Amino acid sequence: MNREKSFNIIRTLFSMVAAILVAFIIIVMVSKNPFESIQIFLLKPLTSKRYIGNIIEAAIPLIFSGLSISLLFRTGLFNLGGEGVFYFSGIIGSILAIWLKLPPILLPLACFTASAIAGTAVMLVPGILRAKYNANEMVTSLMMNSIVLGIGSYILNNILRDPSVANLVSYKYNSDALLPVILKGTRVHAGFLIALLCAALVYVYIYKTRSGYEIRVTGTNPKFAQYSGINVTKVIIMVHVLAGAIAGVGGMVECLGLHRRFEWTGLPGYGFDGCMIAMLANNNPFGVVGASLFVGYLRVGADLVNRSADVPTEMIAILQSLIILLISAEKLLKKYRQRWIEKDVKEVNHEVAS
Amino acid sequence: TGCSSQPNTNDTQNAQNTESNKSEESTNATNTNTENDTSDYKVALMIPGNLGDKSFFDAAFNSIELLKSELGIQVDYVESGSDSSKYYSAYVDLCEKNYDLILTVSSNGDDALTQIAEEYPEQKFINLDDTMEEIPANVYIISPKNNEMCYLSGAVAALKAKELGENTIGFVGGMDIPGINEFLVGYIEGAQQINPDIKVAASYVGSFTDTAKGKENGLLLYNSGVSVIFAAAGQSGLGVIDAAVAKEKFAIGVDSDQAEALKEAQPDMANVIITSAIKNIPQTALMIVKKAMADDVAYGTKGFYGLKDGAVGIANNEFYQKLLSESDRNTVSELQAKVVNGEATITDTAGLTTEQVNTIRDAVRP
Amino acid sequence: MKSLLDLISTSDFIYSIFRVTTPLLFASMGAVVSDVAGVPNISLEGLMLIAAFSGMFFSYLSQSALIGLIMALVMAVAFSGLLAFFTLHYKTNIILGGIAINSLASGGTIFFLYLVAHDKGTSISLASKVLPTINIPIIQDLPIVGHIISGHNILTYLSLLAVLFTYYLLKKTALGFHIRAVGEKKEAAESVGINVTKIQAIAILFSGLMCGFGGAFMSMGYVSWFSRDMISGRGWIALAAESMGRQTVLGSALTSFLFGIADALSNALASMGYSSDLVKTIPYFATLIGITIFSVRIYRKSKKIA
Amino acid sequence: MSNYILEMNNISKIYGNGVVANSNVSFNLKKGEIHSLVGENGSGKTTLMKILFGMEAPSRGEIILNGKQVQFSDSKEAIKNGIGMVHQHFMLVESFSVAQNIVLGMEMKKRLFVNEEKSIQFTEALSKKYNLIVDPKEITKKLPVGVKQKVEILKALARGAEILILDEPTAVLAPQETEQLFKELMHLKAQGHTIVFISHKIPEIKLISDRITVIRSGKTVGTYNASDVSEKEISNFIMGCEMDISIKKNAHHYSTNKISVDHITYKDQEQVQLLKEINFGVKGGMIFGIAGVQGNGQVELIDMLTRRMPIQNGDISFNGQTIKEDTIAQIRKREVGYIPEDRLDQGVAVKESISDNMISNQIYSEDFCKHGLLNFKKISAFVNRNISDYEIRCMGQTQPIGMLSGGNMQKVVVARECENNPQILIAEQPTRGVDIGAAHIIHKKIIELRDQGCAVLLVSADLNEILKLSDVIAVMYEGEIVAYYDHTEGLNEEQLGIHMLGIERHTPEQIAKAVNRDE
Ligand SMILES: Nc1ncnc2c1ncn2[C@@H]1O[C@H](COP(=O)(O)OP(=O)(O)OP(=O)(O)O)[C@@H](O)[C@H]1O
Ligand SMILES: Nc1ncnc2c1ncn2[C@@H]1O[C@H](COP(=O)(O)OP(=O)(O)OP(=O)(O)O)[C@@H](O)[C@H]1O
Ligand SMILES: [Mg+2]
Ligand SMILES: [Mg+2]
Repeated sequence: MNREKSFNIIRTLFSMVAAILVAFIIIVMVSKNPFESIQIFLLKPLTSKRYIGNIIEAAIPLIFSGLSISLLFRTGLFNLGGEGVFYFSGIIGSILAIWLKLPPILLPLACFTASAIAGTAVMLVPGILRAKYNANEMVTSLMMNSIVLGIGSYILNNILRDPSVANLVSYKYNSDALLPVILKGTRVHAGFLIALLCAALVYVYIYKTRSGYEIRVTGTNPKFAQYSGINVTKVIIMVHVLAGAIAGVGGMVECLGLHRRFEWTGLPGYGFDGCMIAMLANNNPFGVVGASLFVGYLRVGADLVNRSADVPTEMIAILQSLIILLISAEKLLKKYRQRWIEKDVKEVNHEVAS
Repeated sequence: TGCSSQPNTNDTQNAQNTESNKSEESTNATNTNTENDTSDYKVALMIPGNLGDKSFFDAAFNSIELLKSELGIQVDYVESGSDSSKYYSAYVDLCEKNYDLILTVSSNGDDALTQIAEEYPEQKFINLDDTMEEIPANVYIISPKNNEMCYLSGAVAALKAKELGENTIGFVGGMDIPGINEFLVGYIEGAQQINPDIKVAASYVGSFTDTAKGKENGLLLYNSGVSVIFAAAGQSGLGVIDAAVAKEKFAIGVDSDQAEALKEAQPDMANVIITSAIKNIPQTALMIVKKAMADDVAYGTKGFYGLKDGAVGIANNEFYQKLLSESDRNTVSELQAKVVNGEATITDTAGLTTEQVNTIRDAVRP
Repeated sequence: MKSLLDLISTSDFIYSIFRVTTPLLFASMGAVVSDVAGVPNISLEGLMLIAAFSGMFFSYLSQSALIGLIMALVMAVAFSGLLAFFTLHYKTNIILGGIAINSLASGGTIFFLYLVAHDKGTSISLASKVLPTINIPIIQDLPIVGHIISGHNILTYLSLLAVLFTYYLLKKTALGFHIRAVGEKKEAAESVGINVTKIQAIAILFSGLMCGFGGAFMSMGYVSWFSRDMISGRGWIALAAESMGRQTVLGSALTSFLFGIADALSNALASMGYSSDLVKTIPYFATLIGITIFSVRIYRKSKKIA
Repeated sequence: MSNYILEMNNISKIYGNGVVANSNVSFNLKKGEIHSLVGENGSGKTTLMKILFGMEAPSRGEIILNGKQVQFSDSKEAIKNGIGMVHQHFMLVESFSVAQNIVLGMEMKKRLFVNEEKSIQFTEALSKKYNLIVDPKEITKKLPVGVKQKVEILKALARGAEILILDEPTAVLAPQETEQLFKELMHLKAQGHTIVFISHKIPEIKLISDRITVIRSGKTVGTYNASDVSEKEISNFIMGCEMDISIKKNAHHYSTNKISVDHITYKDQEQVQLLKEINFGVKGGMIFGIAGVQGNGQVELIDMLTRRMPIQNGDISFNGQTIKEDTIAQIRKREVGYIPEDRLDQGVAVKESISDNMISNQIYSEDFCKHGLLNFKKISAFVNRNISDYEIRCMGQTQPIGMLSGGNMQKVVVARECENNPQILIAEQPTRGVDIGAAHIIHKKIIELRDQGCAVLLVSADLNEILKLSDVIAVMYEGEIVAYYDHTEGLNEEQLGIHMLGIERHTPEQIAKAVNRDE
């Protein structure tokens, strides 16, 4: 493992610790009995099976969006469309989950397929525009978010909406579609396994396959990729397809895992979370899992403080934005990094000398 | 408010927990003969949403103080935000703390409630405002007859319009959803009692939080010549009231007595609110908790509570007095009497289909 | 549909367009300047939210609309400064930085709203101040025109001035030249001793200032309180307007107005019982198509040479 | 005390990534002289000047300007102190007009606004004064390089530059433009300006400069009066002559024609003719050298050969098959190796490992990648072999290549392009910025390939590299082949130089020989 890598890890740890410290500061400022609150925030999430379950529940969607975004980031694409994909694929999948008649295993699979396709379709718009015409994917994907939200809520209002319920939700899902709980006494559902599977697959894909290689190379230097005979256009489209499919499945998993009907009335925010996760993980698939669990832990902690003490949940937003700022801060702690790299260069020369 | 009262409730909570852990069965015992000592009767309120909606979450929150003062019992609450995936965990937390009764409000948490009710069959739940269909055996549902209070609001609006020599009244809903259209239907029918061929201009903000858009909707209706608007749109409704101020027109509030709530901070807004269609959630809560303590709640069923039970009504306050003429107010109370002793015929809005709503709505569209 | 026509042909409707467009104008001007300087600021939404909250809160504390406005500007600029610090000094990616500021704003404002008003919805319980509306002496008496042009909130007029200001800033002033130079070729600016970091910081702070005005308008003009997420995507629309306007001041201003009209239209339609879900997407669709056409044209051009 | 207006003493510079660009370099200027700074690529010339111009901070050393010690934290201060720099790569805002570029950062104001008329008048006056004629209103994008060069110089002079640094100004100029530039420099010198002139072209250095300072891999070799040293001596100082880098090259065995270029012409957007009627062919076992001043069409030619650029007119074929319709990938399939001019730009992916960088052209080959899965056994064996063969200094094949020095980076590139036994090798500046040892290894490799029957097209600005390696040599000038030698015996740099500067042309018949058809 080289300095560059270990440096990134240190910067990540630094950011995590900083986030927790800031949490302390906030709690101390607003809480009537800070110490109890801090205790709740830090320890309570780990005290019971159920809370640990909550952490995992919270992590599941983050893993999916994290994986999706990390693929895009790796290719040097700033596509923020995960947001819309989660929502829209949820809608499309829900249509099947409500009306399709299939045996237990097959029905969820069908839903996932549908949502994956929907996700891909949504992602492909910025994807193709970028790959073929070099249109700024950041803007186009943001546009797509709002567009699919509009279309989605139109579908929800006019097709899926359950009139017997006072607020805007879809009909109940066919119970065969729901994902089974895999940990007694919690709500950790099969989606977690799917998430882990995805992470593993993405890992193999990125580091062991040709097209993964193409993605990595294109990400670090597209000119070099082109020069080497890699079809960059194809790679970019490919990445968008994968990212769309993963985020799409993620959206559906969240719906079928934790809800009994489609309940999002706006963009769920997982897309932007994904950016944070991808950065925490430095785009490493297994890192994504870890990062998601960490953020899940923070959130459950914040929820508990909010529920059983007097600190509003929204504290979490402050922590998260801090994490993003710190981790993506290239130049943070750069002095130490400098020293290291210089040291390396010297080492090399020594080895040569001897 | 909740914030300041929290810490000590926390302390007592923990005390309670440790104690009750010491003697499980003793607490079960006390459940049977609660009347004699109410002090250790513990109620929790689970709020599946955010406080500050100036609507029924706040209304529900207000019942806490009432219960404490009237019954001298301990009431804790949990605000679990708008992310419905968190409700279940919130419920489990409460169930683990073995309260005698868990209150909740609104249909947001229905699915979580159904699930938890099955998992904790011993635990009793009451939803203070819901329309749930399949009701678990240990859950009691109160569904206020919203259309009755809106019926009166409609009458009020129509009377005001008549006084101004107009033939159209307005309605701004948060979203085009059953929960809101229920209000609309009652509103229309009430108005028709005063003026059979009244027109009702209905508009939906498309969001319960975009107050600016709410104001735009209000302004558009007022500009189109409407003088009274019934704002059933949560936060966005505030926008409508603001529009009324800007255009020197009138509005009717919803859920809680908004004129009362606004009169200190925003007097000029309070001054345009003729009345508000209120759900008297605190009263309902008091009524039902009393029953619960006396063990005569028919769990597993749903009870409809209307004007008769004082569960719903319209705000009768200084502004109402000021903004609506003596005679008109009398007409309203007569109408109210009719409703109470069941002479008035009001469409039952429970499970009204989208088509039915559309026909009713289009019939009166200007 | 006829009723729609006479609804939108009223002077009230046209009047409302200005009101709806005001925050978009401010924000899109901020977007233009930061983008031209090569540091696209996507945290407009968040900065406006922060400004809206601060404006409400401080005008409530001081009971002075002016102080409220000033503090709204100060806070928005301060947070854009935070963004500038991280992106320029610590080299945080500007897009990620923008995302961070947005999430900070959406959560943070509610957090503090709760602390000051014990309320996570609106600040209605705090009697905050609003900025005055202005009646233009002679014009206000003109039959229709007066009704359309006069009697707007002071910030609405200011937003129009902001467009002119930004235009001259970029086109005619030294600073403008430096901003453009930095955005187009850093090294060139550096080589003549222009401090790139400083210029880009100025650009980001300027976008913060604009968002300050936009946000203040939302809570101190449009309505008289703060409510959670009250910007409701206006920041993103402004961003759309800017890229649709192709980073030009006038282009962005024009598109902002088009989007303002679209929004006013969607309100009008809603008030006639049409679902606004789809209408709401008009600006975004327009932008998407605009960008597509534009990039395809560029692409074709570059092909031709070959 | 000293008669120097500027002294840079014992300057050292260590870059963030550990590159020692300068170590104890000393450099000084006399008023009104033209002082050349020479050294091979990467030897630290630009770095030294960037330090003088305040763009890089020296790690050690002192700068004394007019007797006072100075320290420039940024170029603004350097400019204030009468130092101006024309950079190796243009630093112009393309969308601005000439005038706007020239006054950038020192705009004259009319109240709040910039006074455009003033800047135009100012520019006109300036260009008259130094007879560097430019049109102030013209948009910079549209200007030919020669004029851009002028604008750059005016930019510096406009800021009152007494000391004017020109970093490789002639690299992009056609000979006439160079002559023109030299006239202008003399004129400046006459007006009392002091000029630092950086270039790789020894003849012109000898021609223009009063004194010459040579640096080699970051250290000063010495400073000489131009009149006291011959061109040969200068190049020896630059190369470090003692070292024997002669390679034995056995007689060539040409096989069949593998590259043939027919009637290639090319016009760019502004309809400037960059390539005229290029015809030549390369046989297996032949090293075909293309000499020429940078910017005489070599880049465009290579871009067409490697399909980075479409073929407008004419045709190119490899092994008798046209490549007109090929994609880069298809070119790669034709067993073509390509060593690019600029490694950092397209030669490597700096963040990825050495191993990843060494296989990029073979991932589509069966033995490195079966059914889309990379075969790591084979790959690492291949990579390790190359690391030892090419003496690549690194901490193992997983080290990110960005950490290597340029020379070692270049070795990775060369290994990649040479080790999947190509039929055709296109080598563009293969040893730029590479130390002599590394260059030696690379040269040996190229010759080895040639002996195995590979057709090598060698494009280099470095004449003795051309002379040393090539079997045949063509000289390009203004997008044309102006000379062709089918042997290199008795050929020397001067002779080639004459063609490169367009002074002497071969007859069409002679040039036609370049086609090398199979008879
Ligand atoms: N910003 C930088 N960071 C790290 N290393 C650098 C940087 N700039 C230059 N170098 C390295 O420092 C050394 C000196 O570079 P410099 O540009 O001064 O060489 P040069 O003499 O100008 O070469 P050339 O003749 O090609 O212009 C080279 O090895 C180069 O790779
Ligand atoms: N312009 C530049 N910007 C950043 N890094 C650079 C630049 N030029 C070179 N480097 C880095 O400087 C390091 C050394 O490159 P350089 O060309 O100086 O090698 P070198 O000192 O010439 O060694 P060698 O004698 O082996 O060529 C490499 O890591 C290279 O990536
Ligand atoms: Mg150089
Ligand atoms: Mg070198």
